[in-house]
Amino acid sequence: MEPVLAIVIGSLYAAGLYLMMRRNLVKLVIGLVLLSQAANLLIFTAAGLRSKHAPLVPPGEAQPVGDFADPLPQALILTAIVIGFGVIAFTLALFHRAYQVIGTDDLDEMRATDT
Amino acid sequence: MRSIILRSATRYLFPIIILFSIFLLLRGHDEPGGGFIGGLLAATAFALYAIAYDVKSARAMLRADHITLIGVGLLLATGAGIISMLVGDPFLATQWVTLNVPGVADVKLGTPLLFDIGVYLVVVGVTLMLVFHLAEE
Amino acid sequence: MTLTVSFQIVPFTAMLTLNIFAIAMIFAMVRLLRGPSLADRVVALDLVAALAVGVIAVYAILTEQPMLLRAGIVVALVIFVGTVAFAMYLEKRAKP
Amino acid sequence: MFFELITCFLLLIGAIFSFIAALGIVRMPDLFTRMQAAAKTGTLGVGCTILAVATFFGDIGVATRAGLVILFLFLTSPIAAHMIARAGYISGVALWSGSVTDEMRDQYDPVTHHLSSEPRKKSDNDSQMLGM
Amino acid sequence: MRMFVANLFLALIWAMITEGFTIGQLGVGFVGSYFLLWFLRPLVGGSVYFLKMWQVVTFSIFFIKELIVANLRIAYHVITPSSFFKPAVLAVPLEEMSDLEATLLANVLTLTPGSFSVDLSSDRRVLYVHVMDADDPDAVRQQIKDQYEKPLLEVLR
Amino acid sequence: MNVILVLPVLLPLVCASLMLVLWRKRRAQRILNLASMAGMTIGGFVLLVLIYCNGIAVLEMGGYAAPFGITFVADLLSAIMVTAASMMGLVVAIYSLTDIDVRREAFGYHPLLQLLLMGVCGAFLTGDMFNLYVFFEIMLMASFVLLTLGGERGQMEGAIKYVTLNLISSAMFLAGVGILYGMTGTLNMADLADKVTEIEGPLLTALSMLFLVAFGVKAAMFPLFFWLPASYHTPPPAVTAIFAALLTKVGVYSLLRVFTLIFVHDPGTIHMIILVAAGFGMVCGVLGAAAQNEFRRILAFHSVSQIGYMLMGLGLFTVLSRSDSEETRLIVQAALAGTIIFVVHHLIVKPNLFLISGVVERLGGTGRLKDLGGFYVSMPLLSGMFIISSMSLAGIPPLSGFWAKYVLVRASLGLEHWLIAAAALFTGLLTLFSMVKIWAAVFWAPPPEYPLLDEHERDQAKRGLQPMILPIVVLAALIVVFGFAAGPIFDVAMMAAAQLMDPSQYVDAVFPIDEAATLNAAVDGDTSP
Amino acid sequence: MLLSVISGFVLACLAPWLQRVVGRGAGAVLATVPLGMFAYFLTFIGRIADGEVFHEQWTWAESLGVRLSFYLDGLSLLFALLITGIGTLIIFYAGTYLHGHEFRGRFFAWLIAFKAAMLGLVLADNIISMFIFWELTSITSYFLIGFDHHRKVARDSALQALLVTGGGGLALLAGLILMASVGGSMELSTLLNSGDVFREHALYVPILLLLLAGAFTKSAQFPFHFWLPNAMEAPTPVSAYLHSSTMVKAGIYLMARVSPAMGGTELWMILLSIFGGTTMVIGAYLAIQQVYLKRILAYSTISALGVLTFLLGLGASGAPGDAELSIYAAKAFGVFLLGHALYKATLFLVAGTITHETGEKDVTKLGGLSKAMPLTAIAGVLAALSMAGFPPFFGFLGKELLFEATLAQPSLVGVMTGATVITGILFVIVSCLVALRPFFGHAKETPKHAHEAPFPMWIGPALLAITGLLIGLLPAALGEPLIAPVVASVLGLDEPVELKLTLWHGINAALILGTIVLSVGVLAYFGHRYIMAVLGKVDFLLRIGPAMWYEKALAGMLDFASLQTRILQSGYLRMYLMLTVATTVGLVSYSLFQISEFSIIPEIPPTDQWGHLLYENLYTLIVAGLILTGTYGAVHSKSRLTAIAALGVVGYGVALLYIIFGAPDLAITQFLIETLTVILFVLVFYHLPEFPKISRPRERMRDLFVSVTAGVMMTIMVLLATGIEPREKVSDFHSAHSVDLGHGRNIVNVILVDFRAMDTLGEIVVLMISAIGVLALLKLKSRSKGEKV
Ligand code: NA
Ligand code: NA
Repeated sequence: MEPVLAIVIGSLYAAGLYLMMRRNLVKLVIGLVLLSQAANLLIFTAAGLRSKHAPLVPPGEAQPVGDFADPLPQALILTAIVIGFGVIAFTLALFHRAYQVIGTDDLDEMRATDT
Repeated sequence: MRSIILRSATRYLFPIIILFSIFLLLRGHDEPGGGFIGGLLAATAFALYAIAYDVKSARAMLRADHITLIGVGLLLATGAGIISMLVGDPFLATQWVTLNVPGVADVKLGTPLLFDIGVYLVVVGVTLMLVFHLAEE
Repeated sequence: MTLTVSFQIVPFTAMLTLNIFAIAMIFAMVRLLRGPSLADRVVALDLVAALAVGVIAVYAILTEQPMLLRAGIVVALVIFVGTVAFAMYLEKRAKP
Repeated sequence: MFFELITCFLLLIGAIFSFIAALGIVRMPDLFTRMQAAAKTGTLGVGCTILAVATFFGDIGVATRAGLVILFLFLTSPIAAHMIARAGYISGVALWSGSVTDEMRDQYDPVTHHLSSEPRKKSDNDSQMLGM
Repeated sequence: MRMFVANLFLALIWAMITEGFTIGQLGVGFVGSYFLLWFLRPLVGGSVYFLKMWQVVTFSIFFIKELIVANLRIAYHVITPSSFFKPAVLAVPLEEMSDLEATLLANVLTLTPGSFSVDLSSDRRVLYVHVMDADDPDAVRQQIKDQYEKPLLEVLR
Repeated sequence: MNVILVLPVLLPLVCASLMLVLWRKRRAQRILNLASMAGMTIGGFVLLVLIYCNGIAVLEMGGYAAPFGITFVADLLSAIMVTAASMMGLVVAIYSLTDIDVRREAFGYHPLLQLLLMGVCGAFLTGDMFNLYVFFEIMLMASFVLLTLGGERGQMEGAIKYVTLNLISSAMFLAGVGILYGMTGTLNMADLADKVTEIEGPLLTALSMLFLVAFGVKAAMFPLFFWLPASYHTPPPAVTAIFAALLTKVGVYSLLRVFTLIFVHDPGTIHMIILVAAGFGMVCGVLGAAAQNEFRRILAFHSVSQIGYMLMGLGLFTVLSRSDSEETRLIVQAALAGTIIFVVHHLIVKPNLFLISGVVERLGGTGRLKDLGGFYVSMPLLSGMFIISSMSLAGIPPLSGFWAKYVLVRASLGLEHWLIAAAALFTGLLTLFSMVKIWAAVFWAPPPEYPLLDEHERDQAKRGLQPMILPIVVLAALIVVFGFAAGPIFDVAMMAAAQLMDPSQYVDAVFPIDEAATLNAAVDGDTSP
Repeated sequence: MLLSVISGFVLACLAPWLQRVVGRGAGAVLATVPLGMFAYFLTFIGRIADGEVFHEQWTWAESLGVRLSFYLDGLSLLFALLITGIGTLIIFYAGTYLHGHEFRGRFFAWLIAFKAAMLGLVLADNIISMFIFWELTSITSYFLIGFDHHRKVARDSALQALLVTGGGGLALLAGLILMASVGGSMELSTLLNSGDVFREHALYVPILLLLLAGAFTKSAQFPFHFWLPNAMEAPTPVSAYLHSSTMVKAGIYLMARVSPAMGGTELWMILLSIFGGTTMVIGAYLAIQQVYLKRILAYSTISALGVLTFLLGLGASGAPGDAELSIYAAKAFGVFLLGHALYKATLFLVAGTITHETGEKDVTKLGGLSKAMPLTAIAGVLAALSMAGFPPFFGFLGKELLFEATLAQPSLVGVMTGATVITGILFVIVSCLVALRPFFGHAKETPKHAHEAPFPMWIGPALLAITGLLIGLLPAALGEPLIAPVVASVLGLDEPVELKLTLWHGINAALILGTIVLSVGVLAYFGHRYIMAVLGKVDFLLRIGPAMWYEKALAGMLDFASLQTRILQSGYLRMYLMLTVATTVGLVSYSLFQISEFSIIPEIPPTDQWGHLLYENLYTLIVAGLILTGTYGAVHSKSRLTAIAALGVVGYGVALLYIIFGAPDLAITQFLIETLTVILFVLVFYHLPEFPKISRPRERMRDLFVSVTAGVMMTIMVLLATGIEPREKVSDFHSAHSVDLGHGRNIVNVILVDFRAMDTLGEIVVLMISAIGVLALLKLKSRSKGEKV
């Protein structure tokens, strides 16, 4: 299944990046969301999809039984998801505010600080 | 939202979700769940409340100020780590106490629970701060 | 019938069901992309979520992990909040 | 064995209803008829599947949790349907041309969010509505 | 009394979700939900929790039957060409009832044959319902009142 | 070690949490802020001394042995960075007393500053790849908020670019970490140093490119620097100053760390890429600055070119084989030391210039050069401080910048990298040009005919200026001291460079040889933490 | 020696304070210090003349090879004497010249700092400390030249001087570093002994060019001479000091200093004599075209610097040909150096006094001042005579030796002598212009009524002029002890040389040439107006001169800078993103292409397993399809809410993948986050407008290409990662010890709150910051619109 997921990840990256390169604030943030999904899925896949069973120790056992998914990438992704959520929330508020202050959602019109 | 149906549904769904979120928080160490998931779920309940009624009543329901909630949560989580330093262990080394509660079971209490509660509070506080403030715009 | 037969019938049905659910999701996806109104899309999204609960349930059977139901509970409890949010948006937008 | 057959049966029922819901959402002519399909059929289809989980594991704990899922599903999905329908209606989604009647037309006041119970004869009683 | 019922109800839910279902868990759940209800005072005041169990059971059976019928009918509609159904939005006048009752009625209607609730009028006197077969609107209205509204109110009161 | 190693992270965290609880108590927040920064600075110095005396220090968080838990590792470079960062935090905290207005204070300026420091120090200390990502995010998030705090138009525009580009880089970092874990099954940097050797060279190079870009964006390396000139000049000067001090440095630090510890298999390719980026960065940045006409924009663009200098040392670094002579070894070591010196020098000088620009903007009402003037007459002390700082930035001896530049140029000449040396020298000249441009326009030129601030506003602005001047004077003094103490500083930098050049020191500190048995036992499940 | 240098810097720091305390007499007070140093250095003359050299060493940055080491030999002693001696007079002079000036304190600070730097430069033995002092002279002179900073001209001239000399300085640094690495030492005294090592080293040419770049810019050799006249914007004492004996002579000093090591090659001789020769002719030619006193002197200074460079080119140890020749040139160099310093300082000061007293600087508007200011006039005339080369002044001696040196050359005698003769004639004209024109003839109206200058302002020039005369009269007694060690230094000889300086050494070619030059020069002075008219027609030389190139280069650099910045820093975020992504793709794929064995294409299973595989994985494929469809919807949709809905589907799909591959925690979190994200999106998007269609198709195609390439790259990376299965994973430990160490059965949660709790702590901090950020963004409104951006 890894090749399929790899293609999904690649597509998510491509779509996310493409959206971010538009002129529009909203597309930018949607692209960001896709990008963060892509990154999470990448961690998940790169570590290997070794089982369909959750990394849980059955009651009464001292160690997990049978094959089970690698728990560490899951913990990493959980952290990354939550961080991503915070970032997206902030970005949304930023864009909201930027739209209020600047009066446009066209990124091409936001060049005053560069030149 | 002025939907009567939504409002009355919210009145019975809200406590259920909160209860479930606390359950997820407490059971998260053994089964899927934990501070994040619980916190997010609780926050969703409040968000629902804010949508069905309004932000003001949702705030009133929360009682505590978000910022304080976050601060306390952060202090709890950090404190859970500092406790071990008082014993001479490294930061965030977990400490466990087993309490025997008659009739229930041996309850193991550990700093990870404290930590998770801190996480829960921070997540609730933060998410609500985001939702409420954006909703008020 | 022996145990082995019965052992295979459930996984087979589950697999079949799982695939049907998945295809149903794609159908819902068609509506989501077609619209025409936002409400139509939201209905489709809501259906995808509901089907996701179904998928989780079937998968719990397939892999014999009953604790996956917990995910189902959360989805059942929570997804509609998103739908409500969409509805709120639609209503607010409808203001004259 | 019996429970396994029940499980299979429930699973298949669930699959079929869910599939019909999805088909309905594609085929039905307007928002409301689509929702007729999605809101019920989807709920029942998924509900059956969850019941199948309960019968499959045959464990009381699992069963209660399955019951909870169904309960929550039945509690929330009508609400969601209501919300979308209401929002769709308010935002001006047109009924299918084959619809017989629409008794809710002009009953909603977008300013006060008031939904009247009296059939409105005149369309110029906004001021009266505002006063309420 | 009312609070006690609510409390017990929550405790039960607690015991159900924690798979052990022991007396101990029930006790923990009771204490926990006691505090929860205390916390939710502004919300739960004035609600009715006492349910007549046998009415619940009868209605539930009826409800499940209707649910299946509804689904079959929709399935029929989905598969057949659209000319066979005549949808409409109807205004169904309601008895005097509480918000919760109206909500439950609306939900039940949504989950049962060929109808779902679009909205409740602000004064709770009319429920607007979308139905699939509205050849005779008044008959549909009456059917809704007889088959759903009345038994549901009996269960709840 | 238990306390002192975690202090730079823990102290700001606790203080920030307390500040949240004391959200409306402005005075308490200020005091807490200063106290925390002072504590961190002291802690940083203690750490530095300890590391200097005892070698690399390691703290296993949660008591879990190295590759399994998260490990904090402080080598000399980390300790230097932590100390310098804390010191800058303190200095900026003092400056902020006047520069940051009440509104910003009411919306969390103080806790944000604390958390920025926490993120930065954490990034310097952590020995775990994913944990580094987390600290990066803390730092970034805090910088996002500090950048937008105030909500003015320029801030918004700058922030959008800053945020977006940094998020892209974070996504790449995350991807890199994920792939690295997939290939090696570990996240601990020391463990990675060991495990990556099993990966095919070009593949590892490809992977390292993800890190290069991810850290390169944070470090504002050419051609990934766009966010910096777009955003640095938009927030209040205190914020710009702390940004200039810390943000890019973390990127440079991370580059130094991973490209001396983990990705050392193919220095030919990687370091040539870095060297090219360094060269172009220097020239493009300094040319960009030459084209600017606003105080802080000039300074911002210069950062790009100075990042080039910092990367130059890393680019010159090569993994030495046994056949290399002692002389070559020393030159390479000096190149790394040059980078370290440059980082520390820049960490002091650039913020000071931003702080000065803050005073100028406050009194002049603008940062545009053509609307400023007369400060040489009206503010002689400030002028002196500017001369010291700007001349140091331009690499005029005997100030700090000269030594940094000298060491790097000498190393590049020693390794016969003529072009990069020429670029470095040329950049120095243009830097001087820009600094003199500011000097001539702001300090020498007569005051503008129609000042933007009237008498009253000017008097208003002049009130409470001491907390702004004091840090400037302190930093200028540091610059001078740095210049005269160049010898000892170079010695320390050489020690730090020696540690970087010999990754086994780092690895051995994380996995002590005599504890190898314990480690194996831990895997088998015999020990508890 | 250290003390003499350091005390200068300390004094500089104290000067503003002293100025405030002492007030009027500050100049006199401050002048005592350099006077003391002058006296101190005088004591060395005897021993240096005996061939002794003095070393002094202080540690500084030992590991960097930098020491505060000093080295006193003939060359540095002469310079040290000039710096301190003339410095004393200048400071004394300036005290009065700038009397009442608002910033006299700062002026003294810079001037004294400059003096200290200059002293350090000529005394330094360590090359880096020499460079440090070198740069300090550039910087301090910048502040001196731009001292009248309220005038734009002054600021620009200062900048010009700084850029030219600073640029040369950087070349010098490179040259010095290379020199040190070739010679294996950081000490000049050591390096100078290994001349053959340098001359035969592969790096000889670059080193020489770099050093000369430093020296030529500093000493205003053609084509870098243009900054020097502009530097006349400085107050006159500064000009007098910088251009007679110090700043500009630093380059000369450098060349003289390194000549034992670097000199004597063909290249050295050619470069120095060509550049020096050109400079001396052009400088002198330009001098007589000027009308302002100080500019005339400035150009003549350039010319003199050319002469000195020219002489250094001719005289250096190891030169091809006769050693005697080298000594001739070196002797001429030493004499000319001293002579020039004395008379040029005098003339500058006199010019300053004239302008100070009359308020007029145009020489054509001055005349007959000898009556009003006789003492100044005497000093001026004495100095001018020395400059023109009249016996018995020291300048005469210099000129004689110059002619002798050129005449003695084995080749190109004609060209060289011609150049010196022309320069000599022009020098005479210049002398007449600056000393005869203002003082004699009939008096003219001036803006201020002229009076004799106060004592501090005439004593300096007078002393200097008289010194020039005295040394001229007694060359063997006064000149030789100074000059002979200089010659030894320049030629790198250990033993002092016999010089035999005499005013009269019979009638020879040099004397005849000298006489011709003098008479032609005096005649030419009287025909000055006509010559000028003729020369005015070939004036284009000035206009296309290097000054124009400087302007053009500066403007071009700035144009290029803004062009480059407009392209790179265009302000378009999408360009930035595109470039960033393209860079990544470029770097990664460059590395990937080097992989020899590409094993990313997964093994294709045998066909008979396909059905089974499809059966096993169909749902995963469909979920993947769901995600792709959702992604397509998010990219393609015209409405943002549709995009959000599509995004929701992507989220649900990913959550299902998490379920499928055993990550229920992730799935739950993903569902929750998805819901909350939708809420946030809806809340925010409510206020934002719908998508306008604004991207151009070509840009879209480009972006599509870049992003798809990036996607492909990521796919490949993931495949590569999944292709490698690590032998052991740290998570094995986590799984094994979740229960006994972590007391929990959910391994993911145990990792989160126990094994890797630090991550989690960090993560809630991130969340918290984002909450503060949102709060601040939404609640903290800008004070007013249109405020500073
Ligand atoms: Na892998
Ligand atoms: Na793998």
